[in-house]
Amino acid sequence: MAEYLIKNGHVFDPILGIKGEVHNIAIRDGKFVEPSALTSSAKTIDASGKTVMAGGVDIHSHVVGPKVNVGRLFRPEDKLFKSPLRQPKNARMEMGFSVPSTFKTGYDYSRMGYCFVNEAAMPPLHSPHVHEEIRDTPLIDNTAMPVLGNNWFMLEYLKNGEIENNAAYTAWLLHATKGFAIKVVNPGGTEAWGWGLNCVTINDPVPHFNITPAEIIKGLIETNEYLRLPHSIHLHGNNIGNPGNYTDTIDTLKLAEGYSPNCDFGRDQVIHNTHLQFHSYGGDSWLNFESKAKEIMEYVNRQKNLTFDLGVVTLDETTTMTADGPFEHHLQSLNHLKWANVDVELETAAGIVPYVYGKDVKVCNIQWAIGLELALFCNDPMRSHITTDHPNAGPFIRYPRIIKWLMSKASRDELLHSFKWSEKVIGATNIESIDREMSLYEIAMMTRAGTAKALGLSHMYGSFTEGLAGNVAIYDLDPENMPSDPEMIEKAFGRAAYTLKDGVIVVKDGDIVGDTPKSTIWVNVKVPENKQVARDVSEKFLRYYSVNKDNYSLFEEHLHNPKVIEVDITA
Amino acid sequence: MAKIELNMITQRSIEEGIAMEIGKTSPQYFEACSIIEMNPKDMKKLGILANTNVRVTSEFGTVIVKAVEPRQTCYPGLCHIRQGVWANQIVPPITQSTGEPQYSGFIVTVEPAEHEVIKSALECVQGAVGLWKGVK
Amino acid sequence: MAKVIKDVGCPYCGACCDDVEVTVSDDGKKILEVANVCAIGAEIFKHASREDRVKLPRMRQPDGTYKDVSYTEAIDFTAKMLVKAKKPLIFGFGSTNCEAMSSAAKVAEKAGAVLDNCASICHGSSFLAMFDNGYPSCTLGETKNRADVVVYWGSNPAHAHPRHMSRYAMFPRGFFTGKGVMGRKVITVDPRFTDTARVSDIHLQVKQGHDYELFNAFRMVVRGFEADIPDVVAGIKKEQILEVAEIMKNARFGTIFYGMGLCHSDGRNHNVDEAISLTRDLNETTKWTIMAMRGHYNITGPGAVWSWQFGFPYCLDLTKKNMAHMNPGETSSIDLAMRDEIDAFINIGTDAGAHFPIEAVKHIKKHPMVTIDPNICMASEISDLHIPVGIVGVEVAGIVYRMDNVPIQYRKVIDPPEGVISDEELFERIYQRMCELEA
Amino acid sequence: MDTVTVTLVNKPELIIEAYNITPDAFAGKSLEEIGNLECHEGNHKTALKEFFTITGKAGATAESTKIIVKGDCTRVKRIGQKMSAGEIVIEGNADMYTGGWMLGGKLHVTGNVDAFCGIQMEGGEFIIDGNADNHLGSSYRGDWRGMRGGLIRVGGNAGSDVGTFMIGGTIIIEGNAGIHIATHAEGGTIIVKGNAMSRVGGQMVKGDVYIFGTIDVMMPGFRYIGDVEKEVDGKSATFAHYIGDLGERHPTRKGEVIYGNLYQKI
Repeated sequence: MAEYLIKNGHVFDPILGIKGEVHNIAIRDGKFVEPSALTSSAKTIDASGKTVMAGGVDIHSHVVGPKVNVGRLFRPEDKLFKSPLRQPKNARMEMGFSVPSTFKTGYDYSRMGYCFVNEAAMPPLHSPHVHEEIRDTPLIDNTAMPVLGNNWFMLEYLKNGEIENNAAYTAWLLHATKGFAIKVVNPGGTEAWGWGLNCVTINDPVPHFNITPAEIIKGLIETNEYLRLPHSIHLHGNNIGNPGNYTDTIDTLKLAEGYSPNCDFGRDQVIHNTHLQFHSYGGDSWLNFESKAKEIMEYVNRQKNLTFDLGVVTLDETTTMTADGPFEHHLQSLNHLKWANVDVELETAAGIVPYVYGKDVKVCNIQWAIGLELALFCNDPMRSHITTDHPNAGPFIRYPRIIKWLMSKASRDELLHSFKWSEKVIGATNIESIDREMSLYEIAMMTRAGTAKALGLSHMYGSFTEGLAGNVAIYDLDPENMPSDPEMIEKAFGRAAYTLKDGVIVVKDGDIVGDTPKSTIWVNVKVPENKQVARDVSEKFLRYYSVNKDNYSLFEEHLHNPKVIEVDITA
Repeated sequence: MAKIELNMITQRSIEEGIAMEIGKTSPQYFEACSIIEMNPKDMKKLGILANTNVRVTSEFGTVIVKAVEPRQTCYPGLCHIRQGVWANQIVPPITQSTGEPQYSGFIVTVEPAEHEVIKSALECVQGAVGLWKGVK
Repeated sequence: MAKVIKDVGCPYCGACCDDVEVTVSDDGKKILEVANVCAIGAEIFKHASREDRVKLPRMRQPDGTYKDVSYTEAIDFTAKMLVKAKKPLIFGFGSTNCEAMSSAAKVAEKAGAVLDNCASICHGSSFLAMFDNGYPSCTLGETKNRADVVVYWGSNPAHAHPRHMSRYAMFPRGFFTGKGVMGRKVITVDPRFTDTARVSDIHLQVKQGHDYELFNAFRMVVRGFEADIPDVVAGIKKEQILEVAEIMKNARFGTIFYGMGLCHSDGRNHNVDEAISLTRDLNETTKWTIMAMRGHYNITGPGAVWSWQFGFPYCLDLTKKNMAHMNPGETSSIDLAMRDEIDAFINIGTDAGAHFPIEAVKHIKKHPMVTIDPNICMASEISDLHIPVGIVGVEVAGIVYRMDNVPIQYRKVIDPPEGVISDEELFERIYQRMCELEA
Repeated sequence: MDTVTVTLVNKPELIIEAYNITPDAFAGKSLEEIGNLECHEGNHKTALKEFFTITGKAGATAESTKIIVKGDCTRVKRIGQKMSAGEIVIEGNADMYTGGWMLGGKLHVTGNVDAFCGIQMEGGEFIIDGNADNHLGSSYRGDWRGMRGGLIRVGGNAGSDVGTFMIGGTIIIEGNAGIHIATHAEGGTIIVKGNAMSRVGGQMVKGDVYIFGTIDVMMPGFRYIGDVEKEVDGKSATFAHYIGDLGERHPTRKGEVIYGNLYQKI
């Protein structure tokens, strides 16, 4: 395996506290080492005048699995005249815009300097599908989070306050699906959707199950910390996307008060609130819709046990998809476009609706502003992560554009003042008055160091610390001579000068030039033997599932290049 | 000779499914699929009794099959040949630009053909492409 | 000692029963008994142990007879055919695993071929309708656990999906449906009084080809325009339409299972499209879902695999090699055949010889043709080359997708006949051979 | 206006995809450059000159370029695709996607065209003297934004799926049309001078359909509201006016519900 010395680059590593100083980075056997550990056969990459960061780590993106695939399948028009032509060195063609093919997903992330993506929602029943798609997504390592916030086992255990049983079940499920963390989507509300209903606040009882979303969230935090999982619960709360929902969001975040993380993986949070933009809305209708990013961040800044990602609206035509079934149904009643829905027995649901975030639509412009405001109001970029909730608020290929907006007030203002209803947008948001421009160091926090830490994966990714995976992104940006044109920032982050994955050059000058195996990371928790849970699992499969228990757990042959994180809570 | 126009559908049946898995050259497949199911009233119009061979002709082809009383009732005017080799001798390859042939809902004429022989599956298919060499 | 293998998936229909128990002989080579399986599924398992299986590829000779050849020769012939052709068509995939679909896609992309699956002549209409109107659906367990009303529209599970009614939709007792069939209303809409209609509570004998109008009438009633509908729509009396509409509106959870009756008749996709619209309408006030009764056990598979690889479920025109194009009606197998747009044909995991209209078969036969199938079928008997492969679900394991898109992991229960390889391996070797030829 | 004449002299074995036969692609190019424009026969990537002889002269811009297509183009797809200006005259038949995604200019086919012609057209004038096959002026699969503007006029008959998802523009068919006219339409006008079969205006939200002849089966979702006098394509006549599809959703404007209109000549 080739050894590399990346020389003279301006290195940004928030974990090591390197803020753009010139450093040399060395890779041997696919991992970072001290430059002195290189042999004479090491090749040199000249990074002088360039920005060098660890490979990007995406904390929340819908890239593989059943609902993503329905999004691909039912939108042929998302491909028509919109797919790039295959590049000469690509192994496979690249199709789609808002919901790209697996190959395009891998290539695009790699071109942006990313090496890891956490799949945001895996319906457990569909885990073999998720792992098949992971196999076909090149160049990026993956984890996938099984959705648990509406699972019948969980609802019953938590209703009875049986945290240990719920934990034993969760450990079984992580093992069965080769999953990574506990994903919660519209807790209780998605189960209610089984009857066409919803839980709008955290105190709405779940039909039949006699439990509230608040109790589910607290119970899952307790379960998560009992299991000492690398990541915290990953929460998409109730009442997403509706005017005035920010109070529900604050109510939800307050549930974390009094809890602290219990694990060996270095995270500080007990809730990661995903795509916070969709949860930071004021007003009581679309007519007086306004930003409450400031209010939300006033709360979040005070709490140390919360992290969040942005979910920035990028003003594109895209495809929304979420396990929040009732929300997607609501959305199709607003825009009347095609609507797919997949309720998954005993577990979850999903809805998919195309959505056009119009550049001249006031509400969409306000949404755009809210996403950026959350980042700009946040005191600690380690806890604030760049996402588009791909593809919900926009495709992930817009991350470089978001970075541009965050780093350049001029670029924000230019867009803001080009809106048809710019005065109204300014009136309903704070964006115009914010002068903050984020630094490359802060961008590194928001795209790799902070995300890796929040995921509990900082022992693998997000820094140049010795022993971590040799994932590197080199961007054509000179921190000492930053371009006056903000477009150059977007361009540099969109087409990395180099991407190295596990020490292999996979991107050069923005083009795919190489290939290397990718990994699937999952968490195996050893828990005390629990006969009751074993019995419950057998019985539910016998009576309620439509597949047999022994066909539900992923067969070993369908797990590809696994890397397991072992947690033992019996010790 | 009597001749009637009927609306034809060609669909799956469990007999066809079983026979297909036994083999398309099997007697079971022949039995299951070389038949037309039609309402007894239409048989009467045609002047035939059940289990008589008939010639079924569409705009795109013609086939000899045996007329039988339907296991699953067709209303008068509707008839059914189980999906497979014999049905496909007459199914219109017209897709309305969807890719799907008109497997259901096409006009056929049915006429008695008591003395004509029903071709085997192989003869139907190989015969159509010039490979049929007669019974081995 | 014979051994019993449990939790085996059945390689017949889209219901993908995964509770089959297969008893195999001591040496693991013969199937002795099969339990928990329908009459059709039983035949498939029985078939595998038959003595007259084809064990070597067979090449057509100038005199019209077949001669056994080696796999190497067969692979060479197929690879050369693909390299030479300007627009080869690879069609089928109803009866193989996703692994094979994936490796065939790699071959098709390299060859600049058209890649199509049996949906093209089956539930392709459903895809077209999904493109236009979406697909509010659910997994089968949802129907089992929640549904108090079930509609079989233009589908006939008694014949096509023999265990569908008992496992998922009509009879089973689920979490909220403890009374089983006693708590469910079952409505069948079909121009024939089918065996499914026979066991249903209500049968609407729709006039063949007029489902679209009947759906429209139901939508009228759901939206409160019952006064505007004619006295008879599509052969169904207004009173009966009102009665059934009332049942649908009052359902707590309903599922429409539709089949070829919609997909194969006039209007094709539009019939399904209007069914989806009705489902959407009903969701304004209660919960309804809709599901295509997919035919083969893994015909949902290629739609899934190729969607994640290319973004399209079927009818993929990969001839540009740098991007995929799809437009059924143009890039669909029957249309390509009838328009003489293709110059080579691979039939895999299906039987185009028996299931294409014979006119289309005649057009295809103007060019080289290869059939890949475990068994002798009509396609194999008119091809230039027949390559036998292992039977997926019996001799080859792999992932398949049930009609509700749920992946089911199929097991292997016995070994294939000696020397016989899998579809996946075959396509991998064709790919390798193409690389050699092009180098 | 300068004129280029392309004549099909070598028939393809399969079909040709000639997406570059447009005033936009020809404008400002020499005959040699035009001959080297890419086209496809299956996976065989080649140039127009392999099949066509090319004479005349292209204008400096699309507006000033006229193309005359000669020879039997029954198997030549995508002529005039995405054209924005100028003129094409096809002397004879043309295959699928003729005038597809057309933005402007004039396209005249003296013979017949196959399916998917004029799909998702946005502007310009597309005249077909003969017949058009299915999906005339329709939408591409899955796109809810069908034909938006421009005019399509067919001298003969049209197949099924005329104007699916249409949102603007006009389609006039002098002869008969197949099933499914204006399905899912949310605007635009379709005029059929001959007969229609069934499913006229199914799932229609907005727009106008005129049928001069018979309709085999009327959709249950249409309500007769009276007779009206209308001038259609230059001629006045009395029509029975129906609104619908009542089974479909409908927008409101100033408190009033907007329906699709179906006019049948009395």
